[in-house]
Amino acid sequence: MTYHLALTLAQTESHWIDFNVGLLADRFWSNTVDGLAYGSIYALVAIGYTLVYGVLRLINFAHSEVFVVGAFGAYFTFVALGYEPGPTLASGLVPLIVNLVLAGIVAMIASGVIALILERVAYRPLRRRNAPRLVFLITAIGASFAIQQALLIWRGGNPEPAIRLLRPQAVFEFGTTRITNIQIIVFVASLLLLVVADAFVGRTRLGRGIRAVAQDPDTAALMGVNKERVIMLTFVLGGVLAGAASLFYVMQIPQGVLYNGGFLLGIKAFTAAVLGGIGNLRGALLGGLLLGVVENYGQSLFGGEWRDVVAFVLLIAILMVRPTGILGESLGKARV
Amino acid sequence: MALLEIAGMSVHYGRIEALRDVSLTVEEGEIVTLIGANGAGKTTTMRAVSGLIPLSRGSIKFNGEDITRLRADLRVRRGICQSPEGRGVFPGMTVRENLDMGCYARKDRKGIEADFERVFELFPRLKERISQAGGTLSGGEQQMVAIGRALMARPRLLLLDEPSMGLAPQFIQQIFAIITEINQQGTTVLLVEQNAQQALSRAHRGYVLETGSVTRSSAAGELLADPAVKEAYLGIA
Amino acid sequence: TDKTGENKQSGGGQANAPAIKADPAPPLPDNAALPAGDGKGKCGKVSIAYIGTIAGASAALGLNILNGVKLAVKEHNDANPGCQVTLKQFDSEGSPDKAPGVVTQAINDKSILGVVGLAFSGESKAVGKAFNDAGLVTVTPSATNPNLAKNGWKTFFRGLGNDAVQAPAVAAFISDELKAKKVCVVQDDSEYGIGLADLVTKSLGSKASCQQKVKTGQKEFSAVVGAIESEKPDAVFYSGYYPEAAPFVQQLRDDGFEGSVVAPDGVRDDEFIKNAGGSAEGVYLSCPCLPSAGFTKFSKDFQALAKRAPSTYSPEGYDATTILLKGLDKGLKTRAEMLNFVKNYQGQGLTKQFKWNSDGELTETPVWMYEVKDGKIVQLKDMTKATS
Amino acid sequence: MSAGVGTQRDPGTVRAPFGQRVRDWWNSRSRAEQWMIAIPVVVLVYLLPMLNVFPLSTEPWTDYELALFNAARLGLIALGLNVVLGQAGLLDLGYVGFFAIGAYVAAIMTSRDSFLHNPHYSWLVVVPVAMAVTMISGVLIGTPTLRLRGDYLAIVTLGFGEMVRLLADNLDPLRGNRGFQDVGRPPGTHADGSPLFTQTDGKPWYWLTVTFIIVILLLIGNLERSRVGRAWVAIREDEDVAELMGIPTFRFKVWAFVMGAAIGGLSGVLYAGQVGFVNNQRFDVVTSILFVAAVVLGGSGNKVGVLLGALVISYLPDRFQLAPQYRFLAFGLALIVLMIFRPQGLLGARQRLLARGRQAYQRLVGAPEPVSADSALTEQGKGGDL
Amino acid sequence: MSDTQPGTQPGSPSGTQPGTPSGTPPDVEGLSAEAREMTEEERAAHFAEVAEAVAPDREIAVGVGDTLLELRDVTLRFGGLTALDEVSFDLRRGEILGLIGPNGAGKTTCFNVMTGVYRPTSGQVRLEGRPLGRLKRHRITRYGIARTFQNIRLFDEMTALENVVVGADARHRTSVVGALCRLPRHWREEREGVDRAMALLEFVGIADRAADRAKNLPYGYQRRLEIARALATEPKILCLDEPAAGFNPAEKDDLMSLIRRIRDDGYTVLLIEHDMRVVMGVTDRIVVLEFGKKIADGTPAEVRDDPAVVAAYLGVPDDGAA
Ligand SMILES: Nc1ncnc2c1ncn2[C@@H]1O[C@H](COP(=O)(O)OP(=O)(O)OP(=O)(O)O)[C@@H](O)[C@H]1O
Ligand SMILES: Nc1ncnc2c1ncn2[C@@H]1O[C@H](COP(=O)(O)OP(=O)(O)OP(=O)(O)O)[C@@H](O)[C@H]1O
Ligand SMILES: [Mg+2]
Ligand SMILES: [Mg+2]
Repeated sequence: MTYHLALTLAQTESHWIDFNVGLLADRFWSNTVDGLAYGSIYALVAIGYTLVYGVLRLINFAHSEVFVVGAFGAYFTFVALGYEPGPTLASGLVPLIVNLVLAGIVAMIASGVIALILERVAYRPLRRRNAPRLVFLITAIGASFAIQQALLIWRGGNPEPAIRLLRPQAVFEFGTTRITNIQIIVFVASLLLLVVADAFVGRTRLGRGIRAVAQDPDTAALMGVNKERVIMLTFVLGGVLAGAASLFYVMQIPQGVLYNGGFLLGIKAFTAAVLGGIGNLRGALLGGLLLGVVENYGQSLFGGEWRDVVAFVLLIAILMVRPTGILGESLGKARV
Repeated sequence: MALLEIAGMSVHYGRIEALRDVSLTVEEGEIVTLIGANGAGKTTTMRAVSGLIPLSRGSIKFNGEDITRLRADLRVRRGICQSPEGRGVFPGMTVRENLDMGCYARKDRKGIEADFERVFELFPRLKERISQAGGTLSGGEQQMVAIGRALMARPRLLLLDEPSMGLAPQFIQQIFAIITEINQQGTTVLLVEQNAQQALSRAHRGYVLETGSVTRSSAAGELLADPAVKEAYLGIA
Repeated sequence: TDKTGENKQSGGGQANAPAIKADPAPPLPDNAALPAGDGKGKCGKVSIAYIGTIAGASAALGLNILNGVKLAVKEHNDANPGCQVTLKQFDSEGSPDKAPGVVTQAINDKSILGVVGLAFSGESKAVGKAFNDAGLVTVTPSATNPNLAKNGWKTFFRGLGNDAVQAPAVAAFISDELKAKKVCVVQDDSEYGIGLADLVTKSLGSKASCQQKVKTGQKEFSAVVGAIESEKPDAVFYSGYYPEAAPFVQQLRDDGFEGSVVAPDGVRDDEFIKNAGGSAEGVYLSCPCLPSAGFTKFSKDFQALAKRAPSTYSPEGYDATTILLKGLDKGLKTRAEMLNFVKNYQGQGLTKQFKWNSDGELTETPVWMYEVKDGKIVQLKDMTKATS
Repeated sequence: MSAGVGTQRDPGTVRAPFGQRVRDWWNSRSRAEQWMIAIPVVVLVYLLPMLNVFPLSTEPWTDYELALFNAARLGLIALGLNVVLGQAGLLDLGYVGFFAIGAYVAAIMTSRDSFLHNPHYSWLVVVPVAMAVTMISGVLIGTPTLRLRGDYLAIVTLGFGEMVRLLADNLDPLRGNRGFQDVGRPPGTHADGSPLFTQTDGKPWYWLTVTFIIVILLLIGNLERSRVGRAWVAIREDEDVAELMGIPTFRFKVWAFVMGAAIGGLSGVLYAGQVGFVNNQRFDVVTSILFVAAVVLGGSGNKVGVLLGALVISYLPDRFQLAPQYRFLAFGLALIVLMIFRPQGLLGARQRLLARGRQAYQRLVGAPEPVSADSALTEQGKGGDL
Repeated sequence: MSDTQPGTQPGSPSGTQPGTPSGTPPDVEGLSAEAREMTEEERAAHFAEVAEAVAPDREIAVGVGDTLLELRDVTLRFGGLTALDEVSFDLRRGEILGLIGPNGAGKTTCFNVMTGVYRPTSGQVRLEGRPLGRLKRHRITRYGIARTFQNIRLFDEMTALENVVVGADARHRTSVVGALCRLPRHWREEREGVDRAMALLEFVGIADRAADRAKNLPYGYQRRLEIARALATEPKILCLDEPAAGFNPAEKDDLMSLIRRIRDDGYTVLLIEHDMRVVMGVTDRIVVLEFGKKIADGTPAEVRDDPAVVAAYLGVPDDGAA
């Protein structure tokens, strides 16, 4: 049973914040499971922020739009495959997998391409002119505005009708905690992608190139790294992961295909990236999962309206203790 | 045909002209030394050869090919590698990864392994610190990394910008020995050094750079003997 | 609570809700006033204005309304060669600080005799007094804050139901028809959602055993759904708009919730059904509006004009414009005349019966319950009696 | 030719950038000449509301005088943010929080909806109180966060800004969306007894704001050419070294935060007064980011530049409202294009940091001003650290 | 080809400028515009003023030779690495102490401990008997330790003059309010600061480029600018980390004379340098580190002949060219 423990903090007529410890205790494991599934989406998007930040020291505010474009890509693939809004589900396991993979590929391509275009049109000219870093930030904001508004003009302000290929069904169930098929797919696939991305950046030659450009672009060029290509690649990689994230997002929340549907998620993902230690891929993963989970705990404990506050408080609390995120940044800085 | 041929090169930083009409050649197999006071434009020359700054006039030819407008990373592929002023160690990479970056443009695994061994032989210190982050190394250790990294690239033309800077005396000796050695193995070297005495005595030819222009160029020995050069750059009044 | 049967309908749906007998459909309001009128309108060079968000953060809602307004003006002008009304659009960006500028501008434009707007409560609060001072009549198609009507502004008219009427009807439906004993009230953070939730909670009394809050733009509700799940209520009342309601209801159903779901007019929209992806089936919707057949034509024309389906507050915008146009057709020339006309207006619109009290609130608001059946919103019960 | 060191400084073939030429021209004037130019400009600025004519007017889309006021108000905000961002280099994405606090303090102290019992404080009392409260909140927010570096600070301030808004959302006494009506305005009446400051008359508001701007410009100028301004720039350039050179970096960062907060609070009060209504809208991330955009667009660190930036961000969209649906698209694209063409900002000139710099440079290099040599090849990644 | 010949000490005390083949008169470069216009006598007077401004309160006479700074068993570990291992030495007022050792011996780390960048794992640093303990870095600077950096760290966007004035600000007390309202103290300190900075630029010989941004200066100028900036904080101890790196021998001579002049003006100097000619040429005493441990401490001559030092650092004795 639920029991309320209301701590009244204020002296004015109304109370300010309620704590509901019972609910949190009740829902702890459910919250954890749900948070992990959602958090893995944060993590995938966070990688895009972290990668681009790593290379250009740029908070790519337009990354949330890269994500949204991916969501549109997935949606239109569903439409092209003949699915309709409403209760339609894919019939049979094989078509389901094929269609999901197709949608995923299209979403990844869409996001990757838009990220690439963004890099080409908005950021490269600035690099040519050696613009200060803040200017990139403003351009990113401009691009974010422009893409959002273009989507708004094109598709209108209402979300695209929901299409779902798969309905969540509990695969494991213990007590009140259910782990659904979608959650498992999303979590496992995200983790897989993250591991691949991490290996790519950590192990491969191009990955080393990315890190080199991040730390010292001039010297990187002296080592034979093609800076422009590396930057392009970084954007594409971030975009592709955001595209994958967008498919997972649409699977979990089919109503999310909306011109500004990435905004909040983008901010959260960036928060996750910072939480884990910006520039650090594993940090992004950890930050994303942690944020997803803690947000849910917070929501149970304080109520839905405090969800975002909890996210930011977590961020601040962690940065107070570890000023460069949980795992620390991996950008490296010269010592005195 | 000279390996490196710079003709009439001018370079601007914004409105400031840092190099004016510099012409310079390096023959295959040579060690050429560039000397000059602070701010004369030595580093600028090196950066221009590596492609880090564009020329405002003039041309650079490498191995007969005009590379004036070639991107920096492609020049590396042609065989030009530089150990830059200020070392340019990647602070967030370990010593090993830093050295690895030197072979970014290389493919031969075997040769790379051998070169690792060679670098560690030259600088045992680096082997001890193999997984320390580049940014936390001491100044001299960083210099070792920078030089080792340039060696790892096995370039045709090696550009060394003040390789002895920050190194302890015994290493300075060693560095110059290495330069001679790799030169004898076939690597052409363009060397900027404040330690002009040492550099010139190892080099075949030398250039004197003053406020952005070449004022003198001749065989190293002649420069060493030139009283004006002696007074200005060798500290022998 | 008891669990009955293994209902495995495709879209979830409630298993333990009592069957409710549908009321017969009311006479369709074929007498609804349409902007075209009788085609004999006569007027000089006059204009009406739409003031509200057009671009910017909450543009979607603004565009819904604006297109309704545009459609009305177009139909009017096509039918009335003797009265060509200009529509002036002002973008307030939905924000209280941009609104004064455009409103001042509208007030200074003497050709404007009436205003459809403003869209949001916040901006309406910010500029209501300015309209009042200028004597320029405003009919808002979407601002629902009850307090707006209590400022003594003579020029303020609300073109949609006041939550105060809807709430008791909803509460009555939940307790009398659904026989629910435990109800969770979920509110979003809009003025509308908060106000309505308050009133419904009050009307439900002790039956409202849990409250949950969500945010505009939120799409992921696992924690809320979980909280509801552990409360095991018989019914959930969602107080907000459809963009959040759709994913919410879906996630609620996916989680296995089998009670009834009730939502207000902010959710009563075809978009909701499309977006809830099957889970909308069986959701009860309340609305201070009559079922209307006029909608079919409206929807078609709207689609033709705006290249998209009408949505929240499109019909309200259309109705509000129609009323103003009626006044212009009569040849009214001053703002005072226009104000007077609206104050005394009485007539059926597409969405409802329009007649305002002295505060500018609608007096006769019929409240109907609807249900989503086979992907359509069908009328269920007239709750007007229940509350009067 | 001088030997050894030094380079030729003849301009060569490369032409100086526009902003630089303007600045060189300006700096080559004597003090008196500068005043001769500045005074008419100021007069013109004051007269702007009277020039409600074709190329300037924002009508018929929106009221011209109010558009001017809004631009001036953003200018004030940009000035405040410039202290934090432009001078001290602290990327504050939550500056809107201070603006909000200012507005809420004004609302709570004057609105009839307030939870205070007799909230009818005079506007003249409200201003200092609001500024004090924002300054205190600046200290409270700054103390824990300013130990963070660079972009960590950015995201944390963004979080704080959001939290201010969310508190307004969620805490009952702050009335969320319902808001506070009838927020107090400055005293004063016209000859006929009607109040001077109203919601619909932009002129008095504009003049008041411009006056604030001028006063603050002078004060900030004083700071800039002092130990404090130099400390800020040093922190921006290299925080470690700044500290090792004896600058109490933390204290000065908090000061920058506090000064910025005070100005933000002041503009919040002006906002609340003019609109007369305060609720939880308009204090979101996007608004905050627009503030940053104004500063960077104008030329981060340059006082006059950021005012121009504010003008562009606020006035131009009002002026060119041709197709509202496309306005924000155009705005976004314009931001991109503007930044590509003027990556240093509209007036990207560097600040002067010495109170008696003119004479000093005259004696040292024979010219009154830094030979700027804006390198076209500043190394990327270094310098201008956020 | 040796750099380690202590016998050659060609630096003349009054800053010889590198002569140039083109034969322009020396002394001109590096001077301010004002000084360039002057006649010889005027210039001499001018430099007397400069010297006065550089060291406002000379304490040469005050107890030269007492211990100014002590390191007591300072140990610093980075994880498993012991960068400093129970290092102890004294720095006496008015001396030039050399700190040498192979690469990675812990010299720079020593500076970092003294200036508060790192806190020692154990042991103590004392300035005039007061332990520095957990003092903030900026406090330590105010107590009187100033430094330069091995990898030049200037305020890149500031002009050279402004860089130095920032250093001078360390001694200023103008408050934010004082600056805001331009109170008299602000004016006084501003004037003092700028005057002192100008003098320092002349002193280190880079006044001609006072108005250039620091990042645009050539390497050698940047090094000297760092020295000027450090001096501006009116330190008791000036710590120089490889100031001669990147200088040619002639420039090194200049630097040596500059270091001597600095000492003569009443500062105590702690010098890290790899160039033995410089070290042997200017230092009064030398401390040698190896692997974080002190292995020798003595006069240049003693240290040079110490077999441990030779083995660890100086390498095989040279075959003595030049
Ligand atoms: N980024 C830059 N912007 C503007 N001017 C520059 C820049 N880099 C170098 N300079 C100028 O170009 C000239 C040549 O500099 P360069 O670094 O090539 O000299 P150098 O011969 O390598 O000197 P050093 O021995 O001190 O390293 C100097 O006057 C310097 O001030
Ligand atoms: N932050 C750190 N983390 C790990 N190791 C460090 C760190 N700082 C210094 N070290 C190590 O401590 C040792 C001493 O470094 P230090 O910079 O003091 O050497 P140094 O004597 O100045 O050498 P050089 O002459 O090459 O400048 C080096 O081996 C270095 O790698
Ligand atoms: Mg150089
Ligand atoms: Mg060192």
